[in-house]
Amino acid sequence: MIYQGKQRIWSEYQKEIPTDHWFYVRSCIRQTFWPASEKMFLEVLRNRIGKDIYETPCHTTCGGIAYHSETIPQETVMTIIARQFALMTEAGYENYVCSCITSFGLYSEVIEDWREFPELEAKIRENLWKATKREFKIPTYLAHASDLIYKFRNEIAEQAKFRLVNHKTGKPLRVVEHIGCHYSKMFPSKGVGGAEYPYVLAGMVESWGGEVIDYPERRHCCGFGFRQYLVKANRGYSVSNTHKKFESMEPFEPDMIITNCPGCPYFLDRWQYVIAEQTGKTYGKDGYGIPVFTYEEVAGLVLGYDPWDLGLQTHQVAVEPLLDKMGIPYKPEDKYKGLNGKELQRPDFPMNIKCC
Amino acid sequence: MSQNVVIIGGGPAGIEASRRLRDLGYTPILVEKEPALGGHLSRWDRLFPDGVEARSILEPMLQDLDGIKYFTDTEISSINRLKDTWVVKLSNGLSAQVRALLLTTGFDLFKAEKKEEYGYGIYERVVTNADLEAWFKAGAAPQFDDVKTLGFVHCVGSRDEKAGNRQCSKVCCVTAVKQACEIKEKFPDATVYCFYMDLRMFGRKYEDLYLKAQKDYGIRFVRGRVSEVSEDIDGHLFVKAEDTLFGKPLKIKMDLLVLMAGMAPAASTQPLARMLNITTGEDGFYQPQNLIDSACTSAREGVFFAGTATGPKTLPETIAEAGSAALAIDRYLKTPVK
Amino acid sequence: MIDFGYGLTPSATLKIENVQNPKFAALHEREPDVVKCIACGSCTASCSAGVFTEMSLRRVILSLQRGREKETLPMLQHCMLCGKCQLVCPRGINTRHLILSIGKVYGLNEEEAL
Amino acid sequence: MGKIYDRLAQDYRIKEGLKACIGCGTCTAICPAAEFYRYNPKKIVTIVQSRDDDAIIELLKSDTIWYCGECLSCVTRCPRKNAPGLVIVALRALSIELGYFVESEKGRQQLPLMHAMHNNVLNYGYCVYPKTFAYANHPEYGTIGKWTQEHMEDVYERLGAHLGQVGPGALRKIPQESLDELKAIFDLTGATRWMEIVEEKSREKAAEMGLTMEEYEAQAFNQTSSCHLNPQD
Repeated sequence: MIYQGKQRIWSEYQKEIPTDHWFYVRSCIRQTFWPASEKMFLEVLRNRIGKDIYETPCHTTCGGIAYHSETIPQETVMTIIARQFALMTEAGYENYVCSCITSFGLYSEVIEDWREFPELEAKIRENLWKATKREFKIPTYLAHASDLIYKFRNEIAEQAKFRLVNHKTGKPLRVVEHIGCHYSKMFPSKGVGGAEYPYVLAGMVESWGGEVIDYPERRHCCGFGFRQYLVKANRGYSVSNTHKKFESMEPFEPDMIITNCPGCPYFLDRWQYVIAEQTGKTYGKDGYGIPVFTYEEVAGLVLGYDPWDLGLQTHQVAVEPLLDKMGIPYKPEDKYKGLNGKELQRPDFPMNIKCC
Repeated sequence: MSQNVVIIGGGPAGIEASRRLRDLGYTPILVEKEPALGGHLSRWDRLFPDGVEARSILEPMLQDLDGIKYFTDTEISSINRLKDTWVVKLSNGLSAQVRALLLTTGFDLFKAEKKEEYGYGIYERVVTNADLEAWFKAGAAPQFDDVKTLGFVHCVGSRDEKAGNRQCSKVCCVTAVKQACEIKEKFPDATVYCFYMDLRMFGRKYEDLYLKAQKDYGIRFVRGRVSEVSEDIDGHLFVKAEDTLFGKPLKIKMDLLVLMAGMAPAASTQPLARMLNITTGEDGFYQPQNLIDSACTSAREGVFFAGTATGPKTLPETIAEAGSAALAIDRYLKTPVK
Repeated sequence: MIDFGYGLTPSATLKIENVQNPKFAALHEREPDVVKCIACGSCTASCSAGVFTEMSLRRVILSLQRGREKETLPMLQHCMLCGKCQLVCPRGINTRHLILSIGKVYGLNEEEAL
Repeated sequence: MGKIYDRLAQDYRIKEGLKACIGCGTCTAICPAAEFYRYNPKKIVTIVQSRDDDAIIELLKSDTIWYCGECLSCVTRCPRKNAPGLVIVALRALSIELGYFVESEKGRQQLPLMHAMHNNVLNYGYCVYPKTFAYANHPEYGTIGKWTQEHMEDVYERLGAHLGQVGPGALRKIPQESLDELKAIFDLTGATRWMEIVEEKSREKAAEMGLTMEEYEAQAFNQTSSCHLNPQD
C-alpha cells in the first residue's frame, strides 16, 4: 500500500462544505435504530462547534426506501423531495444536510436529473404546487451529515477526551470504514475523497488517532439491497454480502467498524449475530464479534460521552471490549436501564456470540 | 541556400521526416523538448510482432542526422504568421522563419493512476506496460520474486468515456500479447491472463502472435474488462472481472498486474493548436483535412502532421506517414507563393 | 443453531486463482489444439444437436478450462459427431477428435457415452 | 422498434442509464446480486438494447429483474457511462404498470412491500418506523432488538428520541397536515395508482393460485424457491 497514492486521489476530491447555517433532515433508519446518533450529531454541531442547524417537525421521509423497493414511482419520490426543499426554502436556508446516505444519493440524482431534463423539474414544481401549494429552491449546497463531522474532525480532536488508540499499548486501533454505496458511487465528485477511496470516514479516523484498514472487499455493499432485506424471503442475499465482507476483513484483525450510512451498521451488526447463531462463526477476538459504530457514536466516544447515552446498549455486538481498549469508563449495571436509572428486565443473550 | 523546415517533436516521426526532408534538399530544424531524441521508442525494449529490439530501429536513425539542425531540451516559445511564412521562436533564444511546419508531437501515455479502481500508484504490484518495458530494457526482472499468477489489463484509458478517452489505442492488444509471451519466458511456471474486450489483432503477423501466445505460451485469455483491483493483507492482488463468455463474475488472486496504458493526446497538443490556430478533434488529437488521403495536411497554410499527433498509430505506420509528410511538404514548397 | 428462515447462499464467482486443473492438463496433452479456441461460436452456430438442445462446444471447452465441467459435460450426450463444427472452425481444431478425447479424459459414464 | 421498448425509452432512468453497452462486463464483475443469484446485469442491458419487445416482455414477467439490490455499484465502473441499476429500476416500474410483476415469485413480493411502505409513509411519515418493525418478521433484529421492542417507550426515551411526541426530534409525531400533503402527493403522482394496480393484479393472481390474499401475501413475504440461487459446488 502506497499511502501517498491515496493522498493524491483525496486531494482531487475536495468537496466544498459551507461552515454554517444548515437545514437538517433526519433518516428513517437512523432514527429507528440509532436515534441517539442524530441527537449526538446536533449536540456536537450546535453545542461543541457552535453551528446553526435548523430542524422542522414537518419534514418527512424522502421516500428513498419506498422508491428503491419499487413501491412508489419516480415522480412521487421527486415530489416528496421537492416538498423537503420547499420546507428549507420557507425556513430561509440554502444549505441542506441529510442524515441518510440513501437520501443523499437520491437528492444528488434528482438534482442532476432536473439539471439535465428541465421539463422534468417543471413537472415536479407543478406537482408540488398542485398537491401542497408550496414552491422551492434547489439547495445551493447538499451535504451528508458525515461531511460536516468530517469538516470539523480536527475541532472534535482538539476537544477529545479519548482517542482511537489502545490505551494500554499506545497503538492506533485498526478501523474498518464502511461508506455506504449511495454516498459517492453514483457521483464520485459529490463525496469527500471520491468513490474508490472515500476519505470522509478515513479522515475522522486519522484525526482521532486510529488507523484505517484497506481490505479487499472494502468497497462491497453491506447487502441491504432494499427489497433484498425488507422481504424475509430475500434475506439470504443480504446476509451473504455481509458475510463476504467479514471473511475478507477478518485477516486484518480490525478492532472496530465505523459506518457512514444508517442502514449498514444495522446489517454489519445484526448479520454477525445471524452468522454466529446459524454457523457458530464469530469474527474478532474471543467470540465477541467486531463492534460496529455510526460516525456520531465514534465522535461521542472520543468526546467522552457516556456509552449508554450514545445508545451503544442497542448494538447486538458487544461494545465493551472496545471501550476497555480505549480506556473509556462505563457502568455495566446501567447498560440496560431506562431513563433516570429506571430498572428494565435485561435482554436474553445469544448462544454463540458473546454479549455483556 | 536550402530552405528551412521546422519539425516539432523528435520522436520516430520527427526524425524520419527530418531525414526525408534533408534527402529532398531542405534544412530540417528539429525541436525536441526532452533531453534526447527518440521519444517513447527510446524507452521501449522490443517491438511487436517479431520482437526486434527497439534500438535496432532507433540507433540507425540517430546515426543519420547529418544536415539536420536539431535542438533538444528546447520548447516552442511562440509561433506567428508573417505574410506567407511562420516565425517560430524557440526557448533557446533562436528563431526561424519558414513556409512549412511539421507537427510530430506524438502522444502521451495515458496516466494509469486516473483509473482509480485499478490502484496504480497505490498497490505496489500494479504496474504499467511502460514499467514492464523499462524492466525488460534494464534486463531486470520485476522486483517481485514470487510471480506465479499475473495478468494484463487491456484498454486502460482506451475506449473509456469516464477516462475521457473514447478511442481505441490500437497497439495495446498486440503489445499485451507480446509482453505476456516475454514475461512467460522470464517466469515459465507463471499462469498469465489477458483481460480483453475485443482482441484487435489487425496487423500482419499479429494474429500469428496471438495463436503462438495461446498454443506455445499457454497465455489464458479472458473476455472481460477488469472492474476492480484490491490488495490482500500480504500485498497480493485480487482482480475482478466478468468472464463474459462464461457469463459469471470472476475473481483471481494475482502477484502482478500490468495495465496496458493507452495513447492520449500529447500535453503539447493544445498549446500548439492555439499558437497555430488549428483544430483538434473531440478526442483531442490534431484534426487533419481528412483521414483518407490528406492525413498529413492541416486546414492551415503550411502546417503539416505526421505520426500519433493525429491519433494512435503503430510504429511502421508512423514512419511511413513521416515519409508522406515530407513529400507533401516538398510539393507545397515547390508550388510558388500566390 | 437458530433457523431464521434464510441463510448464507453459495457464490457464483469463478475463483480460478491459478487453479490446478489436472484433467484439463491431461486433455491438453492429448489435444494441444484445445487452447486454440477463440470462442467465435462457429461450432455452436453450425451444431446439428445445438438446434434441438443446449449443446454448445464453445461453452464446453470454456467450462473445462475453468474447471466447471459439471455444468456442461452432459451437453456432449447430444453430440452426433456429424463434424460440421470441424468444417467451420476458423482455427482448424479437429473438434470431432477433441470431443472423443474429452469423453475419454473426463470419463463420461455409460448413459453419457457418445 | 417495439411499442414496449418505446415506452421504456420514455423513462428518465433509461435516458440516464442506457447509452450504448459494449458488453464488457464491468458491471457484472462487482455486482452483489450476480454473485448470489443466477443473475447477470449485462445480459439485461443487452436485452433492452436489442429493442426486442418479446424478449423485454419475457424479462418483465421474470424473476430476473427483481434480483438487483440497487446498490448502484455498477454506475461507478461502466466505461460507457451506463447505469444498469437504473435500467433495472425502469424495468421494474414498467413491470408494475403492465401488471407483469405477478408472473414471477420475486415480483409478487410487491404486495407485502407496498403494504409495508405505504402504511409507514402515509400513516407515520417514515419508511421505517419502530412501531411497525415487528420482531416476528425480523428475527435477525436479535435478542437486543427483541428487548428494544418489549421496552420500546423506555428504550427510546432513554436514547433521547421523541417517539410519537409533538415537536422536532427523532421519531417525533409528524403533524397530520404534513401526512395529508404526502397523501395528496401519492394521489397526484401515481403512488396511489400503483397500490391499486398491485392489489388488483395480486387479487387476480391469488385467485388463480387458489390462495386467499392473506396466504398469498404471507407466501410472497416468506417463501423462496431454490431456482434463484447458484448451484452449490
